[in-house]
Amino acid sequence: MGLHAYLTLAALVFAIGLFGVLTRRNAVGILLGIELMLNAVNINLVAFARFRADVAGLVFTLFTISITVAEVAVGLAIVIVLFRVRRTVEADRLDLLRG
Amino acid sequence: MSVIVWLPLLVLVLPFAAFVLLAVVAPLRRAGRRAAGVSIAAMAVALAGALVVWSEGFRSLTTWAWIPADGGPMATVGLFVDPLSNAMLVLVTLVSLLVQIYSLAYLHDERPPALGRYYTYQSLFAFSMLGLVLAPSFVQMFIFWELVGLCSYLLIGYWYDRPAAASAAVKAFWITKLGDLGFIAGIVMLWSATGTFEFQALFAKAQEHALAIDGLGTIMFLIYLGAVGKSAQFPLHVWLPDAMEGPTPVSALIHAATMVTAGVFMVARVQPLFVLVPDVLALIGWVGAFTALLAASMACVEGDIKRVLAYSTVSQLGYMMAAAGAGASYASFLHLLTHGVFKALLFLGAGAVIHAVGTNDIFRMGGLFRAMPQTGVVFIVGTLALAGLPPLAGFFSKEAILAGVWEADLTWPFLMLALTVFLTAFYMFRVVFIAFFGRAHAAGHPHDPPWAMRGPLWLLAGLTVFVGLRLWMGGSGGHHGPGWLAPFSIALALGGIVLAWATYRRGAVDPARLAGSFPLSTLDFLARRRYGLDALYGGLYRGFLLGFSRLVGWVDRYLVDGLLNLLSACTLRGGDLLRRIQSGRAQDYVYGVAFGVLFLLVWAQWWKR
Amino acid sequence: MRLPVLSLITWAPFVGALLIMFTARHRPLAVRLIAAVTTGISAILSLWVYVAYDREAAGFQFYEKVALVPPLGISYELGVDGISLLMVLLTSVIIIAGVFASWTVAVRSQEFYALLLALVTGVFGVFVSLDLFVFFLFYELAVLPMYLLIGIWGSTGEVRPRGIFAWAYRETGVGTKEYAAMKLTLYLLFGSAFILVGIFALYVNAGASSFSFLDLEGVGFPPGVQRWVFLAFYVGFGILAGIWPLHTWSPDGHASAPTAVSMLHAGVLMKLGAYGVVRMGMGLLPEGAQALAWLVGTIACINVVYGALSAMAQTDLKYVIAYSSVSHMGLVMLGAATLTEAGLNGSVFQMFAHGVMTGLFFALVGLVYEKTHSREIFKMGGFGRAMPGIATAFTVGGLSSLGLPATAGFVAELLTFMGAWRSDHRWWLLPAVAGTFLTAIYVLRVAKRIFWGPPSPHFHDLEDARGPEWVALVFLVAVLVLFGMAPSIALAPVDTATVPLLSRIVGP
Amino acid sequence: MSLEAVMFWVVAALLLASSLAVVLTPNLFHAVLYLAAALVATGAVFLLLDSPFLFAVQLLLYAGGVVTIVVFAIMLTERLVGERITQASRWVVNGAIVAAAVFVGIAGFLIQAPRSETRPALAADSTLAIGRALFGPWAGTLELLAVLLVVALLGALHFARPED
Amino acid sequence: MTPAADLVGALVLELGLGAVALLVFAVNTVVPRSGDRRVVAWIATGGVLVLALASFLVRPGPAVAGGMFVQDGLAIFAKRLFLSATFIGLLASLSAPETGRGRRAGEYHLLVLASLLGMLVLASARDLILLFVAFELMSIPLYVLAGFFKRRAEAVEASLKFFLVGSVSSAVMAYGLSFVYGATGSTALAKVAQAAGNGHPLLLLGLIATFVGFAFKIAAFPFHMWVPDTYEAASTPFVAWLSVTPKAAGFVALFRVYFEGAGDHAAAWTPIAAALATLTIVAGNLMALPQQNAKRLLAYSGIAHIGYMLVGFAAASAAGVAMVLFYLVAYVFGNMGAFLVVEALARAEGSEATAAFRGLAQRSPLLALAMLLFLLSLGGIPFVAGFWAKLFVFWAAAERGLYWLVLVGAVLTVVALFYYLVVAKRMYIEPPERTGRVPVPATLALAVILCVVGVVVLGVYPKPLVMAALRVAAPLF
Repeated sequence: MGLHAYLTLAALVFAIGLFGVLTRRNAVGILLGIELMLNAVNINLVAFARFRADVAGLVFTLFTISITVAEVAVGLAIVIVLFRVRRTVEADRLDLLRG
Repeated sequence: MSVIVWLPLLVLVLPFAAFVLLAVVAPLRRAGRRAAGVSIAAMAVALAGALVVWSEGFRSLTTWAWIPADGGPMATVGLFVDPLSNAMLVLVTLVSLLVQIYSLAYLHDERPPALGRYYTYQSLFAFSMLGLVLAPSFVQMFIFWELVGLCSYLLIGYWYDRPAAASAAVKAFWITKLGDLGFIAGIVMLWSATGTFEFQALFAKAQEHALAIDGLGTIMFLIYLGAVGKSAQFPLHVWLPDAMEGPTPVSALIHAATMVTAGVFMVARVQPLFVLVPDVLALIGWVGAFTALLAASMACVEGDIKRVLAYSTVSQLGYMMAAAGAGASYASFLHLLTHGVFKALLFLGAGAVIHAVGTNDIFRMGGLFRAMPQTGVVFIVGTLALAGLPPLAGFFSKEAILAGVWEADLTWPFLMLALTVFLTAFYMFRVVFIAFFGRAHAAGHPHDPPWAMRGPLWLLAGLTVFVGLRLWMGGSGGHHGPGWLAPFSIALALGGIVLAWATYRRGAVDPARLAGSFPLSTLDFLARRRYGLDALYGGLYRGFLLGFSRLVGWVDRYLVDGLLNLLSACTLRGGDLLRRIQSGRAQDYVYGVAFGVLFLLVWAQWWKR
Repeated sequence: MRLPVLSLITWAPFVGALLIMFTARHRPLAVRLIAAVTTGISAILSLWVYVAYDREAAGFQFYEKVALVPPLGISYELGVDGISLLMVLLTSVIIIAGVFASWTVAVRSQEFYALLLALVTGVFGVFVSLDLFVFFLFYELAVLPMYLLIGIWGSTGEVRPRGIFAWAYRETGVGTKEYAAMKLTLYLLFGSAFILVGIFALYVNAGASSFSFLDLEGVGFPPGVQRWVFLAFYVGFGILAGIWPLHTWSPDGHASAPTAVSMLHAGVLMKLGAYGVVRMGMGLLPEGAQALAWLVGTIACINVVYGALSAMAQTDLKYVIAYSSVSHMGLVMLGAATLTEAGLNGSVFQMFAHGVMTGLFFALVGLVYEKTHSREIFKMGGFGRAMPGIATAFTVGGLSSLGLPATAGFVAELLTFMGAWRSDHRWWLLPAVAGTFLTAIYVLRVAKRIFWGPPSPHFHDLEDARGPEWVALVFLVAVLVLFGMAPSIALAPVDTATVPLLSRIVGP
Repeated sequence: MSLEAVMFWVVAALLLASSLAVVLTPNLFHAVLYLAAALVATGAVFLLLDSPFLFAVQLLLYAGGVVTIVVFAIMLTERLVGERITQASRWVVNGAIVAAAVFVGIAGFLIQAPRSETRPALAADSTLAIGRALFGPWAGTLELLAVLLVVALLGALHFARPED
Repeated sequence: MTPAADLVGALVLELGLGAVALLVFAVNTVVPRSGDRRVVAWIATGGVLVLALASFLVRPGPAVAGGMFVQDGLAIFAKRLFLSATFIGLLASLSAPETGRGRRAGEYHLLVLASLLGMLVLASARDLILLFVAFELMSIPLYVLAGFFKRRAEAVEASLKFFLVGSVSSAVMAYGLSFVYGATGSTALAKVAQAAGNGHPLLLLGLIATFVGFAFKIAAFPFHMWVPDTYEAASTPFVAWLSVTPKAAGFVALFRVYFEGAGDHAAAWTPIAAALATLTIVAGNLMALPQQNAKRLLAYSGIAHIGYMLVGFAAASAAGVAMVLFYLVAYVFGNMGAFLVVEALARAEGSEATAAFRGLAQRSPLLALAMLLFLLSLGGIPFVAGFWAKLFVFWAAAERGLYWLVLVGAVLTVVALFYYLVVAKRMYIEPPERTGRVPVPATLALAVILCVVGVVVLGVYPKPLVMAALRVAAPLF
């Protein structure tokens, strides 16, 4: 299969992730969307690395994966504390700040 | 600097010095009579100087650069001394002096500061008038032309807290200004065509026919407009009667003897240019004659002694203009001088009467001849002169005018003027018979005025006679009209007198019936309403000008500025709307990002090619 | 090393402002004295410059230059020619008068004078700076303090929201002093945006990386650039010069501003706009100027008549004066647009004349307001008896504004007329002349209304001007008459500057 | 159609299906499980791209780590809420349109790109190469990553630690 | 010089910062639970100050770590900026109860320092991976810091929004970076610059997607939406810092990725930058108009300022870069100063509404004057830094013939002045509601004074800084 197949696949996953971010009400749900988007990034990187027979892409993937983990950790922590103070994790109920 | 320059200059500067002194040194001005002393002294010296200049017949032309420019000055000021100006110098200084002396008594119960103000204005006026007379160029003439207008404005409004006086002053300024617009425009056009304002240069060009400018007619007409305003020619004559709100001596000086004749003087001064445009000259003649007749007719129905005199002034100015229009500038100038003398006399006489009686209304006077004989005598002398009976000054000058107009075969103007002779005699004697010989019903005991007023009266009366005799002896210089002319005009004058006598003294004719009979009735109706001209101007001013201005004001405030406010208001509203996208929901913010991405992607695709 | 006179003139007031700010706290008299002294220094120096200016040599003199940002070619470069000479003189005349006229400011006078002096520095700076960038810098400095000056010490008139845009009026709160201040400031800064673009356009097109007027003067810009840059300058400076229809800030602003500020603003800053058009527009963009003269002149004609008519319609004294400024600025622009020696001289002279006369007017209005606490013309009447001095001064000012000879106004108008008829658009003469007549009507009407007639019942125990106020009045009247009688004092140097300027535009 | 192609289509189908399930299922728990599935599928894609090492990392870090954390979080919040977390979606259509548009936007560039069908031969063992790279040129970066992780931990701690 | 020495020489600031962080960490652990943690704050602040001063001794060196990390003029310029700004920010937060001496002071400062470390590296990064990691290291602590007051509902909400928008953007960015890598086959920025010539569609796509990440960081419209909420909710000294330093870092990274070595191809970015600049200027200024909360007002005005900097970016020339750098410095002082004054007032009045400024001039004239100076600087008025900043970017844009852009910017400055002047009006024109001067803690006062000095000095004598900026920007092209 050609490079474009993988790239297209990644693009689709990316779009789906974006869709999730846009439509989910629950903060955790949104997080999952973001996960998908980053996942698409990984697919891209690995695909490019393979088709250029270059290791940098793989290293890059490693870094993105770990950064993703960190982000998720922070994000979930925020969700939890948010839940503590607001008793909800519905992202679109948060409009104390607006305008 | 030779005497022929500095002496006229001195004559010019003295009143100015007096003015500056009074204007700057407030205590002196507030002292009142002392201020008067200063001003009068200055005038006396000036008169002496003027007499010398006149009798020696100085001629000189001196100019100084006034507005510098790259290639030589753009405009100059200076002195233009020649017989014309010399005669005017004498007239102006003389009358001013007499009037100032006269005013001393006439205004004796004014507050000192007010009196000081009066004499400050008087000095300024004298200066301005002299400057006008001596002007070597259009610019200088215009400068002083405006200044005399200013003085007239200030002096008419001397009693500024009288509403009537205030509006009269403003009216006078506006209407004369209207004429001056033409004047300034005209001289500017003339300048841009010829590159100079100076009379001599222009006359020289006129001599060698180098003045064949297209539209010279228009230019000269515009210049003439200035004279129309200043010399109260139809249709801009309406301000002069109202100007009578000022103190009587002022009327005598400014609105009879000197300022109002500036127009005539100007036309006489630039005769060489006017002769190049015969049509304009003809127009001047026609307008002059018509003005004379019109004013006379209004004078016949006027009950206010000063206004009668004012109308007669307008009428006489009409004569002068007619003469100038007929090319008889000599005659017009002669009449200017004589009229200056006897009209001043009449006004001062009227002033004495008013001073004594405390009213302007001739019907509230009567039997004054017995009460104040001296005033009566001099007033009658003046009246006769104005009516144009020999051997008084008025006769000769007026006859010269009639002759001039006849010879220029302006037949219709001639007839109008002739009719005016009759009317003049009539309305003047109407005043005399009613005021001096009518049944006395004046409150209190009017009596002759103090010498400070009597002196000038007698002096002027004497002059009237003397000048008349002098002209008789000297064969009134220049040319006579056809032989029948003199008797004809005398007859007309006598006719007028007789009618007045029959109507107002003898009672043979009932004035009411006279006015009631058909052709006269309409005239009477119109004349009493000043032929609706004042109403017309008032309507234009109030209805058109103020109305339009209010419209413009509204447009500016609510449309032009409105658009601006609209813009700013929309900006504010826009900000308010735009912040709505800041909904506060996280997903919407992500939408923001998504749209941003889209925008960038599309935009990139778009500009890539 | 020669004394940097121009810098001294420019910065002396600023030093004064600093002194006032930091030394004169709670000492009102000290404040006023410092102000008087520092502005006095500027005035004396500018007078000296005026006398010492070499009219034979002409050109820019008293030259100073210090590099500010060399890579961009920005430098602090000063110099005066015949035109700026007169403007500097005007500025010092007005500010002196202004300092004395506002002697009686009570509230927060320390800040007032500090800001006023800062403002003056800006004005001086604009007139003397030869570097477009520094010019712009001073320009902004001259505009900004206006906001606080009007906002704090201004007076609020009232404008009824009417017409089709009534809601917009309610939105913006028309009539209040805050509104006026905001409007004026923002409008002028809006204009400065165009100026900025113009300046940059010149800088870039010139290629010689320099903002110096002298360098750019030499460059012949392509006609297209000249046109649109001239247009930009015209709009930018025109707003400040109050050209129709961008003038509406001026009535509101001047009406709401405190006396000295109105004096300075109407008297000097509006001139600054005209000066900009002449110096930058015509000086740097001859072809552009020639191509667009018709526009400038025609709009100027509208200004003249429209302003006069609007003035006639006002019932608020300050608004009358403000609109008269709009009308007269029209004459200024008209004179410049004629592109003739007479017209341009007239225009510059009109700047001076109108500056002084309108300064006088606003000083008087300020006095009247201070004594009557009213600006309503139709409530006034018969003040002449109570305040003869003010009445006289007002009359003189009025006469000058309607172009009565022996006042500066006449010379200016005469020259403008001459220029107008010599220009390519002779008909300009008509509105110009009509304008003077309309002026005569509203000025005399107002004078009569206020000072003549029977005393008004609304006011009691009024008094004439006092002490320091006299200084302002007498001084301004004197200047007005002096320059009216001996115009060559001003015109001789001006001519040395205008002739070369014109020769670049229309050829010798 | 080669085996590899078949594999690809299968994996791709799985991946897309599970991804869609992640963003569509109303039940958060299921969503997380589908995510795990999607991640595994991604790992499979890595395998198809001959990088087993990354497949392992993917499995451990993601399917292991991430999912566990998420589940923990959900448990946590759920315990607090006390009822099963169901989540609705908002404006699905708008979201779909925008997401689709973005995809089109990206695809617009992809189709312009030159295609490269052939895979170059691999140099030895990619895992070894990765190790070399990590502790060669990217050593500094790795350090920085360590800091990043510590900081993230610190932050998470700051939030997660109960009120004091 | 040995490579190792080179490495140390290049990394000295980063290493120093690490040391400070460790010290803070250590001290924080030894301080008893309930003890006063002011010492921690002081150590952090002092350390940053030392580093800031040290940064003025650092000299450019060769690229190290295989060209991944370079300590060139631009990097040093940026690092001085970051460190100084951070110092001011920490100085201001010293007197704040929670962050200054509260129990969490340790975390607070550690997070700030970590983020700062990210910025420092970012400024020198010449490798995509390093760039990305540094970028994330800079961002992630900010999410936490935004919600640092975890008891405040708004704070946490803001934190979540910040996090969501942020991580989505960084996901897009990573996606973009993946394409950049794919298109160039290398993670070295130098390669990217070379490849930029042959407009490879994937490279273009990648760079555009990457741009999103930066656009989010510098808060360009429409990626700005996290800004107002975050600024409003977070602690003011932190916001003051947040509003300038990360943005500066973002711009530096932008220059590195898009311009360095790109030469003439850099001009290719003009259309996008110009478009974004226009949008950002207009939106920022308009949305600021109706704001009643001082911090929100400043937030939107800050967005507008980013627009003006993008004008300089759109010039895509050495001059443009230099002028943006100058603008950043001016913006640091002006904007931080304004925020700090708000902080001072909020401490005294307990209100962050613009109404709190009423009559400030009569109450404490100096504070009012300082605020006025900051506002004028932000508004771009002569004799304060902001004036030159605006003019310089305009000049750079005009030099590239972007007159329309200059006009738009200049005209909207007028709108900006409207809301600045409204604040000025409240301070100077309106009467005070309360009397008595506003108390300002010494450290905060010092911070404000520093900003005033910066604003005024730059306003009066911009020459040296301009020269420096031009010098460091020149080698990029």
